[in-house]
Amino acid sequence: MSVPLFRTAEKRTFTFPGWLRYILIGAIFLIAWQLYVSLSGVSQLLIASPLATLQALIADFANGQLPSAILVSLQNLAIGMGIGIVTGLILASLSTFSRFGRDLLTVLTAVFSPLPGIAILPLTMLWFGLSSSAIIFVVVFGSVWPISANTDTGFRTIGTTTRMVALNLGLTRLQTVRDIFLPAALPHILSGLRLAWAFGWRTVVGAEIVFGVAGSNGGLGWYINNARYFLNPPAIFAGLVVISLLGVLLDTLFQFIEQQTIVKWGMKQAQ
Amino acid sequence: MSVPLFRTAEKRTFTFPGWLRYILIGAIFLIAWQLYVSLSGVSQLLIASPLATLQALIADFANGQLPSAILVSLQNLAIGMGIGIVTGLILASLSTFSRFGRDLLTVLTAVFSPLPGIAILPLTMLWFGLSSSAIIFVVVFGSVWPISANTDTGFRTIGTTTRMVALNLGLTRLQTVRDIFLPAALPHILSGLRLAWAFGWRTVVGAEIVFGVAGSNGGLGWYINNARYFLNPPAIFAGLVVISLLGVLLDTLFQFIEQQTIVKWGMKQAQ
Amino acid sequence: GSSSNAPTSFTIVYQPGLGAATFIILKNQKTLEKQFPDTKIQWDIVNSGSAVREAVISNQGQLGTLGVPPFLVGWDRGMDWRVLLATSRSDSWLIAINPRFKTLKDFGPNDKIGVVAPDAQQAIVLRKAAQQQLGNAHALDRNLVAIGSADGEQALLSGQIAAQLSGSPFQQREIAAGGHVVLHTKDVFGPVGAGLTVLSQSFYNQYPSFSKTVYQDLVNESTYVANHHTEAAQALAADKASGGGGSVAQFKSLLDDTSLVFEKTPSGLVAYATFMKSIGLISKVPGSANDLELPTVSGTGN
Amino acid sequence: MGQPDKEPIVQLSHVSLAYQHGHAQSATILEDVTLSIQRGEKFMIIGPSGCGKTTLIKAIGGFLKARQGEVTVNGVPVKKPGPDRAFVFQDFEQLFAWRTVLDNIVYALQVTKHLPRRQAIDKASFYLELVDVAAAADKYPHMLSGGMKQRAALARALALEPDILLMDEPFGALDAITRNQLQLELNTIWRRTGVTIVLVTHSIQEAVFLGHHVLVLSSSPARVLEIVDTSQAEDLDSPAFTAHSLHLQSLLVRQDKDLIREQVVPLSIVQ
Amino acid sequence: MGQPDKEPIVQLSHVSLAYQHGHAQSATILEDVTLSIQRGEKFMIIGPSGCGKTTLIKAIGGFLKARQGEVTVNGVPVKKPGPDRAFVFQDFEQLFAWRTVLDNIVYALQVTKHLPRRQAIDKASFYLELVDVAAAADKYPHMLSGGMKQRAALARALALEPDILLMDEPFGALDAITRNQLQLELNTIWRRTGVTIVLVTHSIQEAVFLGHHVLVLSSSPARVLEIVDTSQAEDLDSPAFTAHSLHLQSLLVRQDKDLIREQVVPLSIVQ
Ligand SMILES: Nc1ncnc2c1ncn2[C@@H]1O[C@H](COP(=O)(O)OP(=O)(O)OP(=O)(O)O)[C@@H](O)[C@H]1O
Ligand SMILES: Nc1ncnc2c1ncn2[C@@H]1O[C@H](COP(=O)(O)OP(=O)(O)OP(=O)(O)O)[C@@H](O)[C@H]1O
Ligand SMILES: [Mg+2]
Ligand SMILES: [Mg+2]
Repeated sequence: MSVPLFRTAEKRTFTFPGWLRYILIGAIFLIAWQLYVSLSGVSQLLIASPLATLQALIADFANGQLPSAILVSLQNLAIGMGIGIVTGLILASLSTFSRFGRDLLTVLTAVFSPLPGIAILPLTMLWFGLSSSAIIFVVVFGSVWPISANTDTGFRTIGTTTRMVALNLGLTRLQTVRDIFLPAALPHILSGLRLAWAFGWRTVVGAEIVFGVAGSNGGLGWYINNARYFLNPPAIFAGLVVISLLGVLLDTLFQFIEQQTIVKWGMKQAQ
Repeated sequence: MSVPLFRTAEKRTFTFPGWLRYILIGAIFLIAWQLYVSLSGVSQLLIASPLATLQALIADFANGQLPSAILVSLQNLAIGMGIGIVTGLILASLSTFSRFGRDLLTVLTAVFSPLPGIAILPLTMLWFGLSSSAIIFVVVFGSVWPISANTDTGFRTIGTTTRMVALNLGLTRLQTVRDIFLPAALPHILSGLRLAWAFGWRTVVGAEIVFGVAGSNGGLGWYINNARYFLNPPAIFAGLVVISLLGVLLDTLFQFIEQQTIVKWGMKQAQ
Repeated sequence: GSSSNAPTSFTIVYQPGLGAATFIILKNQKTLEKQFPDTKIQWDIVNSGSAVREAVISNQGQLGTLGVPPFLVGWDRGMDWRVLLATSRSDSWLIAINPRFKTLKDFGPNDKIGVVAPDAQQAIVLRKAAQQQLGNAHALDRNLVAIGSADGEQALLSGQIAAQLSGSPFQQREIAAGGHVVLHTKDVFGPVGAGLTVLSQSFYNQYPSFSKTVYQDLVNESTYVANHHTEAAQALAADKASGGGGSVAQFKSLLDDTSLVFEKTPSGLVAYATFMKSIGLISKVPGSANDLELPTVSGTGN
Repeated sequence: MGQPDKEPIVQLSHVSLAYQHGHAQSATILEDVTLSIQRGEKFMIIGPSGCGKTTLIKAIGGFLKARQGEVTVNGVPVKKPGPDRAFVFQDFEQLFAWRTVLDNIVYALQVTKHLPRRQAIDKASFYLELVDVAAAADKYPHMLSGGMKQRAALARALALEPDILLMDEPFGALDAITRNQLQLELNTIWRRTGVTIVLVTHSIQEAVFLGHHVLVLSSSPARVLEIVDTSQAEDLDSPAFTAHSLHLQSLLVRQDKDLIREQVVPLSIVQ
Repeated sequence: MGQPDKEPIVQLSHVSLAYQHGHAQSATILEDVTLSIQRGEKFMIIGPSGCGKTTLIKAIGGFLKARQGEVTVNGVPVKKPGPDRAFVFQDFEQLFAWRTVLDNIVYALQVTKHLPRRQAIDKASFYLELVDVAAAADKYPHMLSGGMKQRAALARALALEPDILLMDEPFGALDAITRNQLQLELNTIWRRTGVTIVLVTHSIQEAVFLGHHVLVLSSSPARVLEIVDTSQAEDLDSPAFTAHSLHLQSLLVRQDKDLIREQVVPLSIVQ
C-alpha cells in the first residue's frame, strides 16, 4: 500500500481500531485507580474506588437525580455556548473588517478574558437575578473569548492568495466571512470551539459549586457540591465521571466534524 | 504609497496610533461605567464607581495589601503556567510522533479538560497539602489543555511541503519539533498561550476564592473574596481592575512577540 | 388569607443544612401559596451569607437566612434590613484530631485552623477566644484558613489542617472519625449567636400583614420541626437540593443532637457587634438589640 | 487574427510601485511605468525573474495601490479588485481547499453572475472540459497535481467571462502539449469574446505567438524597456516571428549580461 | 559531456503507486514502472500534466511507499527520505517562512553536514550567488517572487551536495534567460561533482538538452511509454537533437490525441 510516510509508516503494519485503543487506555486507567484506592490505604472518605463510583452512578441514574442534573447543566451550557459562539464569530468578523472592531476586540479581550467568571458572578446576579440566566451569562462570558480569539487568529492567518481570490470575485463582506474566512479558518475555529466547550463546562460546574444557585433544579455542579457537603465521595466521583463522559462524547463529535471537513479538504493531517 | 488593499485601504488615510485608540476606548468605557453607577440608582453596595475603585486601588497599594496579593498570585501563576507550557508542548509533540502518544493525548484531553479545577481541588489538597502547590497544580491543570490542544492543531495543520522538506533534511525528531514544527505552528501556539494565560488567571483567582489560604500570603482571589465577605465593592472592583490591567500588559507583550515573529514572517496579517 | 396587601412576587433565599428544615417543610406544605394565591412564591438556595446579602441588596430576594456576623456587616454598611425572627441556635465545635491540641495555646504558627469564611460566626468566635485565652484577638489570624465545611472535613481527616471549626453535620462526623473538641462556641460568647431570618425594613413597612403572616408561618413550622424530628428528617432526606442524599436515620440523629436547637428569639446581636467593632470589622454598635429587630421580635432578643 | 479596437481599456501613467510592511516600505519595485492597453488586445509582459511582473499585474488587478501615478481601467482609477478583471495567480494555492474543483467554479459563477446552480454547473463543466480537468471535477484541490490546479484556476477565470483576463504565468506548470493546447483554446476564446488579455509569461515565444504587444521590463528596479508591437507576427514560420523573438531575446539578454558566463545557447530552442 | 558510470544507483521494479486517504485509497496513479538510473547520469521525466511525474519522483525521494514493487537506492530499499536525495519541490512554499533565505540554506547545512556557522554561511552565499538570489539573502521568503523562491530552493538542494538531486520542475517559474543560465549552471555542477540528477520537466527540449535518458510517461494511469537514450544529443544543432525532440513529441502527442482539436503548432517553437 502506498501510504504517505509523514509519520512512522514502517510501524503501521497493524493497529487496533481507534475506539479499541481508547478503551484500552481507559481500562488501564481504571485499573490503576482501583489499585491506588485499594492498596494505598487512602481514606475512602476522600477518594472513591471505581466500583463504588459505578454503584453511585447506577443508583443516581435510576432515581432520576443524575439525569435531571445533567439536563439542567447541559441546557445552561447549550444556551450559553450558542450565544457565545455567535457573539465570538461576530466579534472576530468585525475585528477583521473595521479598525474600530479590531480595537474593540483587542480591548475587550484584554480586559475581560482574564476575569474569572466566579469573580463576576455577584455582578451577574445583580443583572440577571437568582436564575439560570446568571449562570448562562457567565458561560457566555467564558466561551466567547476562546472563540473570538481563535477565530481572529484563524482569519488573520489565511493565506494572501486566498484573500486575493476573494477580493477578485468582488465578494461582499458577508460573503467573504461566510464563504471564505469561516471555512479557511475552520481548523482554528474548531480548536476554539473545543476549548470553549471545555471551559464552558468548567464555568457551569464551577458556578454551580461556588455560588450554588439551585432552586429545585440544580445541575451537575450542585450535585457534586451536595455530595461533598454530605461527604459522599462515590457521588462526587460519579459526577466527575459523568462530566468526563460527556466530554469524551463531544470529543468524538468534534473528531467526526474534523474528519468530514478539514481533514477531507487536506487542511489538517488525519488523527 | 503602495499598500496591499486587503483591508479597506481607502479609509486608511488617517488613523490614530494604536495606544491612543485603546485609551480612547478605555475612556469611553470608564465614563459609561461612571454614568451607569451615578444615574441608574443601582445600590453602591453592589457596584462601585470608577472613582471609588480608584480610591480603593490607591489606598490598598499604599498599605501594601495589593502589591503583596499580586505577587502571590503572579508567583503561583508563573510556576503553574511554566509547568503547563512545557507539559503541553511535550504532550503535543508525543502526540505527533507516536500513535500511543496521540491516543493518550486524545483520551487525557477528553477526560480531563472538561473537569473544573475547583471540582478537583479536594483531591489536589489530598495530594499536595494545603499549600500553594495545590493551587499551582490546578493552574497546571487549567493551562495544559489549551496549550496542548492548540499546539496539536498547529502541528497537524502544517503544510505537506514543509513536512516533506523536514523529512528530506533527515532531521531527528527533536530537531523537527524544535526547528520546524514549533515555528511553523507558532500562530496556533501563541493563540493557545494567550488562552492559557487567561484561563490560568481564572484558575488562580478562582482557586484562591474557593480555597483561600489566608493569613499573610493570600493572593488576588483572596483579596477579592475578602472584600466580598466584608461588603466592600470598591475593593472588589480594585481587584478586578488589577487583574484586567495585568491582562492588558500581557496582551501588549503577546502583540510584540507576534510582530517580531509571525507577522514578520508573513504568516499572519498585521494587527 | 388576605391577598390585597401582598406583593406580586416573594423570593425566599435560604442556605442548605439542618437549619433549612423549617423552610423545606414550609415549602413542601405550600402554606404561603395557599395563603397568598396571587403572590408568586419562589425558593432559592445559595450557599453563603454573602450570597444571601447580595440577593437581598439587588432585590432578587426578599427574605433571607444567614448568620449574625454577615448580617451585621450588611447592617453596618447601610442595608436597611432587620431580623424577622431567628431560625436556630447552634453550638459549633473546634475539633482537632491530633491529641496534642488541647487548648488554643497548643497551636503553633504552622497549625492551620479551618473556618468556612472570614466573616463567618466561627471566625469571629475564634478571635474572641484568642482574645480571652491568648490575650490578643489577632493571635490566630495567621492560622486561619477559609475552607468550605466539606473540604475542611477532608483536610482535617487527611492532616492538612490541624483543626476545624464548622458545624453540623460535619463536627459530628469528625468526632466519629476520632476527633476531639478543643473549644465550644457557647463557652466563648455564651449560648448565643443564631441563624437569622431577615427582611428589609421597607418591605415590612409596605406589607406589614403579609410579613406578619410569614413570621407566624415560620414560627409554626419551627415549633413543628422542634417537636417532630422524624418528619423533619424525612423532609430533609427527600429534598435533594438542601438535604443532599443523607438518610432519614442520619438526619434524625443530627436533629436529636442538642448542638442545634430551633430557637425563634435572636441572640448575641449586641455581643457580636461589640466585639466586631472592637477588632475593626464593623464601624458601629447598635444601641440595643431592638435597633436590629422588626416588630415581630421587638424587644425579645439580646 | 485581427487588430484590437483602438480604444484604451487599461492605462498606467507614471506608476511607481513598492511594498509596504507595517510602517516600513520596501525599495521601489517598479518605476515610472507608462503604458496603455487597447480594448480587446492581448498584452504580454515579460522580464527577468523577480523584476516585478507579478507586482505590475497585481496593480492592474487592484491588489496594490500605486505609490505614484495612476492606474485606470475604462478611464476610472482602480480602487479595488473586481470580477470584471478575472485574475489567475502564479501560485498553486488559489483554489478554495474546502470546495471541489467543480464547486470552486460554480461558487464563483453564483456569486459574481448570480447564475442558478444548474446553469452554473453546466458552464463550469464546460470550462473544465476545455482545460481537460473534467475528470477531477469532484476532487478536492489538495488531490490535484500542480498543473491541474493551475488549469482549474484558469477555467474559473475563463468561466467568469470578464472584461479583462489577468494571468500571471498561467501555463508555467504545464507540459508542452497541454500548454500549446491551452494557448490555442485561449485564442479561440479571445476570438469569440473579444476579451482583453494581460498575460505574464517567461516564454518569449509564447509572448510573440499570443500577443499583440509585448512589454519588456528591465531587471529591478524595473522600468519599461520597450513595448514591442507583435500583432503582425502570428505565423510561426514568418520572418517577423523570428525577428521579434530575436529582438526580445536581445533585450532580455542585455539585462542579464553579467549572468551569461559560459556558452550562449540559442534560446529559441532550449527552454 | 561524458557517459555516466555503468552502475545503477536508483532502481524501480514493477512499482505501482496510489494515494491513501484514511482508509480509502485512490485509483492507481502509476502502474508497473520498472527502470534503473545509473550513478552520475542525468535522468529526465516527462509526461502529460497530471499523469504522475510528481508522484513518481516523490516515491524515489521516499515520501511515498510503493503499493507494489520496490524502489531501491544504492541497492537498499527506500524506507524514508534523507538528505542524500536532496529534493526540490514543485510548489513555492518549500522555504521555511521563519528563516531568511540565507538562513534557510545555512540551517540545512548545519543540520545535515554539521558545518560550523561561518562555513555554512560561506557555502550558502556561494550557491545563492550561483542562482542569482544573493541580493535577497536577508529577506524572508514571503517577500520573494515566485521564481526567486524556486531558485532559492534550488540553491538549498545544491548546497547539500547530495548523491542524488531530485528536482520537480525546478525551472518551471523562470524566464527563458534565467532558466537557460541555470541549466548551464546545473551542467557545470554535474560535471564537477558527478551527482546523479533526476529531473521532472514539462519541456521536451530541456529534457533532451540536459538528459542522458528521458522517461516518457503515458497519461493516467501512467505507465512507462519509453525510456529514450539522449546521451548523444547534446549539441543543439545536431540532427540527433532534433530527431529526439520530434520523437518525444510524437510520443506525447499520441497520448493526447483527443486534446488536439485545431491546428498543430510546431512544439519546438511555441512553448
Ligand atoms: N494527495 C493526493 N491524493 C489523491 N490523488 C492525488 C494526490 N496528489 C495527486 N493526486 C493525483 O495523482 C495524479 C498524478 O498527480 P501528480 O502530481 O503526480 O502529477 P504530475 O505528473 O506531477 O502533474 P503536473 O505536471 O501537473 O505537476 C493526478 O491525477 C492527481 O489528481
Ligand atoms: N510582499 C513583498 N514584500 C516585499 N517585497 C516583495 C514582496 N513581493 C515581492 N517582492 C519583491 O518585489 C520584486 C518583484 O517581485 P515580483 O513577484 O513582482 O517578481 P516577478 O517579476 O513576478 O518574478 P517571477 O518571474 O519570479 O515571478 C522582487 O524583488 C521581490 O523580492
Ligand atoms: Mg511572478
Ligand atoms: Mg507535478
